[in-house]
Amino acid sequence: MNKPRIKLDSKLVQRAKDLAEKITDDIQRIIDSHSTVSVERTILRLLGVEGVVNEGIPLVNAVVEKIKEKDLLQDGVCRHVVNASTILEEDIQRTCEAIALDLDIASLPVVSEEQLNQRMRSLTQGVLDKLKEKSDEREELFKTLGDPPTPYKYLIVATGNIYEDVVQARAAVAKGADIIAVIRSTAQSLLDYVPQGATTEGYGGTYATQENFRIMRQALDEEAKKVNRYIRLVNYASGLCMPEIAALAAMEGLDILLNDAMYGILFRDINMLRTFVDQYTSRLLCAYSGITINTGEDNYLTTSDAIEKAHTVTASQLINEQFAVKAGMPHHLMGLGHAFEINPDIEDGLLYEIAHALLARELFPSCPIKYMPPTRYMTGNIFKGYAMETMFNFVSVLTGQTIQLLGILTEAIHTPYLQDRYLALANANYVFNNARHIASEVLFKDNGFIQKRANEVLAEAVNMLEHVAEIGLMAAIEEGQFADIARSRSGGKGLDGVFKKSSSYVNPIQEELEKRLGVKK
Amino acid sequence: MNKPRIKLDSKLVQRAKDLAEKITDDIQRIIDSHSTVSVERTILRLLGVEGVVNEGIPLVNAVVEKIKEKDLLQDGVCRHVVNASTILEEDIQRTCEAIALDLDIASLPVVSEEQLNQRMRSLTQGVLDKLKEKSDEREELFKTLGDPPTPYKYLIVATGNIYEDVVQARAAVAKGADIIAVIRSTAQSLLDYVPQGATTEGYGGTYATQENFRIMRQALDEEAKKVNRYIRLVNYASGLCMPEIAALAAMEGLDILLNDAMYGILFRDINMLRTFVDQYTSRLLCAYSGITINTGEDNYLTTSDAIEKAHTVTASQLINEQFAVKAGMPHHLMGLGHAFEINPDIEDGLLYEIAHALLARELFPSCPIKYMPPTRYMTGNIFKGYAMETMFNFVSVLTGQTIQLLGILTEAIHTPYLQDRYLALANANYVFNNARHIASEVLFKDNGFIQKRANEVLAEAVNMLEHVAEIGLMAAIEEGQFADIARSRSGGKGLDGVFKKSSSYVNPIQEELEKRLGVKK
Amino acid sequence: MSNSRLIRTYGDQINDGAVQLSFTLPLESGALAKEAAKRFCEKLGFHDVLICTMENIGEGFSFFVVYAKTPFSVDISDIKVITPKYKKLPREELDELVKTRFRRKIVVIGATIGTDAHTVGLDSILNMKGFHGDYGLERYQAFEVHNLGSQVAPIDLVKKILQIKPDAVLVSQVVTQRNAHIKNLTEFMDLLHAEGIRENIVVVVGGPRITHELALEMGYDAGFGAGTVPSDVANFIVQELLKKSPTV
Amino acid sequence: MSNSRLIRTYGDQINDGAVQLSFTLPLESGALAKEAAKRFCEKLGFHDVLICTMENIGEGFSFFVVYAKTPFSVDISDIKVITPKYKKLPREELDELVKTRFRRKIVVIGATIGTDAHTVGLDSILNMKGFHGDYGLERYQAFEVHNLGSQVAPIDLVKKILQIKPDAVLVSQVVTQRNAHIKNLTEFMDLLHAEGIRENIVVVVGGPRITHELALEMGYDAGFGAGTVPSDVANFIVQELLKKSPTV
Ligand code: B12
Ligand code: B12
Ligand SMILES: Cc1ncc(COP(=O)(O)O)c(C=O)c1O
Ligand SMILES: Cc1ncc(COP(=O)(O)O)c(C=O)c1O
Repeated sequence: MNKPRIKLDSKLVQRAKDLAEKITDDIQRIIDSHSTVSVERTILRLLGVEGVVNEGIPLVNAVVEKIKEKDLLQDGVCRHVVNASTILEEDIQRTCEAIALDLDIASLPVVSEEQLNQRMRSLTQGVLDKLKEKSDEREELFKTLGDPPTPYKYLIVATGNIYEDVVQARAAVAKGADIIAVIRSTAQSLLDYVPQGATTEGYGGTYATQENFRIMRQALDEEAKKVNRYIRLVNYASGLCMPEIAALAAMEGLDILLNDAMYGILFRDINMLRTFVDQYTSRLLCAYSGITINTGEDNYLTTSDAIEKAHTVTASQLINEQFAVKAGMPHHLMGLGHAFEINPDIEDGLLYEIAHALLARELFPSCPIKYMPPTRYMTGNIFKGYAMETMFNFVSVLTGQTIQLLGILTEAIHTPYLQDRYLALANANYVFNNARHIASEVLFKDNGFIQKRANEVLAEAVNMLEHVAEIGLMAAIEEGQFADIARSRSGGKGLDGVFKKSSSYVNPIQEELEKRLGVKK
Repeated sequence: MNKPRIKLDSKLVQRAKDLAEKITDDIQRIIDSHSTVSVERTILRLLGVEGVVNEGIPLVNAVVEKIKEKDLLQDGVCRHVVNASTILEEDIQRTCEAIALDLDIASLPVVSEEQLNQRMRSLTQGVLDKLKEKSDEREELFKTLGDPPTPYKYLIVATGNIYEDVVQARAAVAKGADIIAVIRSTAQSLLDYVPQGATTEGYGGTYATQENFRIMRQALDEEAKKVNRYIRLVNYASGLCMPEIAALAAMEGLDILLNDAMYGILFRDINMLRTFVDQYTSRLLCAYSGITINTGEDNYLTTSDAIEKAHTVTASQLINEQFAVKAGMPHHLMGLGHAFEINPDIEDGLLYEIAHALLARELFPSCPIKYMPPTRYMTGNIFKGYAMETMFNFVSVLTGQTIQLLGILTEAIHTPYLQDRYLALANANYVFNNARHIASEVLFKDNGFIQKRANEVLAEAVNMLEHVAEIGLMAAIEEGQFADIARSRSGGKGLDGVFKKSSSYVNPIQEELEKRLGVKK
Repeated sequence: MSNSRLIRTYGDQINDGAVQLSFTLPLESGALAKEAAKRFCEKLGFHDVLICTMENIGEGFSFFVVYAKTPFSVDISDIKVITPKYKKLPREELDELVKTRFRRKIVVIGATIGTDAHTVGLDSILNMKGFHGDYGLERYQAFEVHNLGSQVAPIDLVKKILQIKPDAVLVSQVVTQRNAHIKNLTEFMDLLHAEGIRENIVVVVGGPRITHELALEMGYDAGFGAGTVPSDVANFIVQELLKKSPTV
Repeated sequence: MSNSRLIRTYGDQINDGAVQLSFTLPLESGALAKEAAKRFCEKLGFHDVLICTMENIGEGFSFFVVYAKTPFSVDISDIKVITPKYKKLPREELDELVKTRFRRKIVVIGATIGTDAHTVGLDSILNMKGFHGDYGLERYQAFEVHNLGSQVAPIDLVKKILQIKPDAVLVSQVVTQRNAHIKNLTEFMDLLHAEGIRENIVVVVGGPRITHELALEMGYDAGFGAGTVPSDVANFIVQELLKKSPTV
């Protein structure tokens, strides 16, 4: 390949990165002094706490609630649970069960700080070893089976029934899918707990649960051996349980998580402080476990005009990148979002698409760009839609994208039928193979429309970031700078789950992750 | 646009043109010494001879048969008909009617050569004035309404019923068609006469008749005024009545004729001498009347492999070009044929398609390339087919083709339904508009696969032409050099309609055309 | 004597009855599956059934594309289409009408209810910008617009109505999986009745799968489907309010 | 007690009955046309009819894309598929079989009859190269192949048969418009009977629209459709000849 394919103004690039760094620095300071109920539940999950109490409430939720009720949450659950477990000489699971049954932890004796630390260290070691083991296992399989050529063909399944999802996923893999994403049930992201067990009912998707992760992982690994190529498994983290889902995904060997620093705020009306804090912990886990994150800039273009607001995508990618850097993520795990959402009836719309796609590619040369298909302008004319998908697939190989969410011809109609997915694969298989090496054949005119347009979007993004840096990211979101959606810092769901860490707050797993990833001292 | 888009080896280009010239020189000598029943009937048609005798046999056929029976055909019909008309003091029509009723022309007195010439000159003047008038009329409308952007969207209608064809054509124009072709009824090209009148039944197409031409021309002109863009009308000349159809098309103001120097030989098993002679007269008429010809190299790729035999397309285009030059055609009237027929399952097949399409474009920079859609690899999977059409349309704008035969998603199933044509237009409208200026944005790598491949095909074509030039075109066709189809020079249909001109042969119209077009002395 | 007007699907000749189908059967491709596909089409009444493709699509399923001919016609003479009724006045006229007849702005509340997070449809009716070059309700002098956005629980919307006392309520529903929209719409209507505030207000619902018929069935004043433009809704609301209380 | 095995079309749940349709109606787009489209689908027995798009396509016609659910199942337990019968032997074995049983080459004549000009299908059965990596009959030692090409009038083919005296005749028909193939195939079979030479030879027909069923109806020994490979035909001919005269 002839790289770079288009020339970006290097001063602008530098300025963009600097601004994004500054913007996220400001937020990171706030993140570091806060924790959330979800972060605390994550610790418990990593420590192996399982099961539900009455009415299907996960034990981890019950424990955090109890500690909160006792007004002890500001110290972090770890301190109190480990203390209780040491005193009671019970393992963490039993201790938690006891806490849920109203054990009065506040009245227990307190072990020495040294003893506590020692115990926490050993528990942390165990947790991180287990995660490492899981990701090594996956790496192993990955090496044996080999990586398919990019763009990877990413397909979604969404029947609501995990067992039915498996059938659909297997069929997709047989026909060429490289990545399977199980779409979550509608509004699961607004649940402040992670459901338990295998599930067979959902709305427009299947619940993300640890057991569902396991079932699908196993099915895909088996199928992968049959087709002799590694199959990646995706689920969604963004939402009220961002770090918990990341922990479960890490434990079950998932490969990719939808994980955006702002998606929940904008599209799910989750409180911004909550999301910022949660995304940090979730990304530390992803970074450590080799899970690729996928950000959600594509969503902006479903509410805002894809040409007019192209720069908001770029600005958000830059911010997501810097947040990820702060969580110790290497660039190859940052799957930044982008989408093919320009009105198909616009003259030269395709030239814009190419320019925008190349911008994403060149601005983040080591990131695996997640490229989303046309959705907004898909209509009930499935044929027209299929033609749009064809051009989308072509632009993807032409511009060298990495993760290709295959478009579905019935996007405007229903969640994909088996035959819809098959046709999506037939389209991508045809275009990708038939145009395999097009990217190394085609050059774009120096100072042509495409190159100019890419730089123009970058310049607009820099302008926007200047403003955001000046007023701060939170204020910018309040102004509705992203996706034309305004959210207030005191509004949204889940703010009551955020708390300021006390001076005796401890979270040994996070500290260890930060150390190993080299992000803190 | 940055021209040229790829560099062709200029020595090879020159050699290719020289060889084709030599090859056609040899054939032209033979052409010049022969005439055919169809050429003779053409003269009569131009002179205004109309109507049928019993059993629907056109009067022109009857007259030529009678003159042939009397062993006078070698002098050309003109001499005898004009002589008779002068002697009888009847107009040409009446004279022909008399001849058909067995007037003994051989026994009529012979007027002086000077008188004959004078009469023929005045008749010729009338004929050519009428043709000029018709083409001026069309030019006028063309100027008023304006030319749509290229690639022109070319759609076929083929109901068998000219009135139904009109409905279908109008619907197509309303949805964006720039060119309407009325496909001929199956095997009309094997009829040694042109049917008469408006027709309402046909097999997989509608008969080409003068009245059908008129009906469709009128309908399209009306529709053109509504949509405010000129609509071109196409029919088919190649076959046993090549020059006659050209004459009728010229009289009725058609814009384009399928007209290939070898198609009839290869695909219809028409005798080669017959076809060579006929194509010459037909092209003189097209050249004079401003009718664009469309050659049929695309057909080769329906029987031969499109990669392996790509050079046969190029070789044939070069030959067609030289034959057209000999008939006085300016390059802008030479619509050379090409097709998108590479197996869609081939890796990098699209790179080959682009290379081949660019080769056609660069080798004939002033010719309007007629680009045919995928047909051979179209299957009953209409969705896959629609994706292929999308790429076909894209390659066409990318490489700057001129006349785009829109692919039909049901190509492997039936002749197009109304909705199939609509979907074909929806596809082309989308792709052409959305990628309008892509050709001026994209460059192809110097010495890349595409450029190399184009030169490779050119080199193979030159090799092939060296061989053809050595053994002669007729021998080469006997060897099956084109389309993998071998035809012998003494075989095929219509040889009995070819004759060697006697020393007293006259064809004043042809002579005058040659003079005006500057092709002879 | 009959006035029936029979029409039939069209391929390339009037009344040829041509139809294209595609579907999946739980069978591996083969002669059996092909025959099963053919028989299925025959059960639908088709003749001249052409199985154009049969492809294995994994897990024992096959995909089919079929062209066939139907003998059935539809009599369109007895079709009575019901659509929301209103005259389409230009924006200025409507503003003027409201000014003279109401002497105040018409208050509207809009929300996407349930867990539905789709706002683009509702926004394109309410926002200044509008849809397809047709300005949204905010642009009219006639309206005071409260857009509550998405994911509004029916009960919360009722609370807002009690507080703001709008003339019209605009509800959007895009997600229809498992009939989530029916559930939400019924619940909301029940609550309105329970609070005794249904009668005083115009209540309309919109979304890509909403039909006027369905809306009426559920007790709404009108339903607006795909392609609705704001001026449709603006006119309907004003004229409906005038019908409800012609005395204002 | 029934052995019936009912299957139904599948969208994303077993037996959901999902089907996609597209068709054209001779009506301008609008509420009436939409309702007509819906009623048409209901006539076909569909429920949950979703008219996904309705588009004017000129001259007063509208194009529709529809998804709907069918209540119909097909019982596949009673489907008996008829296909040409033969064992598939490898080329070498077949050559060997012919050598030992016939002690000469099997003579075959192939032609596309009528005005049909499509040769690619027949060629891919007869030519060396074959089809989809399966060699054609010319490649077999077992066969002597006469390929007459296309546009052969039935009467001319019969003349050739009388002259060459083949063991098998292979007829191709691709164009089926206005049932041209039926006409040609019937005419050819009638001529064979008239000449009294039908019994001695194996006569097969092939083409993308040919089914074995149709071929049998018209008195042919077999019919080969889309996707036929030469080895199918080679095996059928040899084994059928052995059946006809098991004594050779
Ligand atoms: C954009 C989009 C999103 C965005 C929404 C952003 C936002 N803030 O709105 C995002 C990415 C967040 C999203 C998420 C999801 N989506 Co969504 N989404 C779409 C998409 C691509 C376009 C919708 C759109 O904006 N259309 C444009 C507007 C202008 O059209 P409209 O809504 O029809 O509105 C018009 C009319 O209907 C009417 N109208 C609408 N509302 C109202 C109200 C009133 C009062 C009136 C008078 C008129 C009116 O007027 C409008 C103008 O004409 C569609 C697919 C498609 N191409 O249609 C899927 C689609 C609607 N989504 C779908 C689904 C399932 C989801 C998810 C549930 C997926 C998941 N499992 O996570 C999530 C969760 C959302 C949730 N809980 O609701 C499905 C719905 C299937 C169904 N019928 O139930 C669709 C069809 C995609 C699919 N094939 O699966 N989605
Ligand atoms: C190539 C082609 C042509 C070429 C033919 C070149 C040639 N020398 O063969 C050209 C350009 C000349 C041509 C012309 C026409 N064609 Co054409 N053509 C096609 C095309 C694109 C591909 C056919 C093909 O080669 N298929 C590949 C071969 C390998 O497949 P096959 O024929 O099915 O053969 C396989 C089996 O059927 C079987 N088989 C076939 N024959 C036999 C025989 C025996 C004995 C056996 C055992 C098996 C067997 O084995 C083969 C291998 O599996 C099809 C569309 C399509 N994509 O299918 C249209 C198509 C067949 N053509 C069509 C038409 C209408 C025409 C014209 C009549 C159009 C016109 N009005 O001018 C003309 C005139 C031809 C005429 N008089 O017959 C229609 C036929 C519609 C119909 N069902 O009647 C089609 C479907 C296109 C369309 N949608 O309109 N055509
Ligand atoms: C980054 C990101 N996270 C999460 C989601 C899905 O979230 P939810 O489950 O809330 O619909 C999306 C949207 O598809 C996304 O882009
Ligand atoms: C150059 C040319 N002439 C004529 C035809 C059509 O000839 P016929 O009417 O014999 O099918 C074609 C094929 O489409 C062609 O390419």
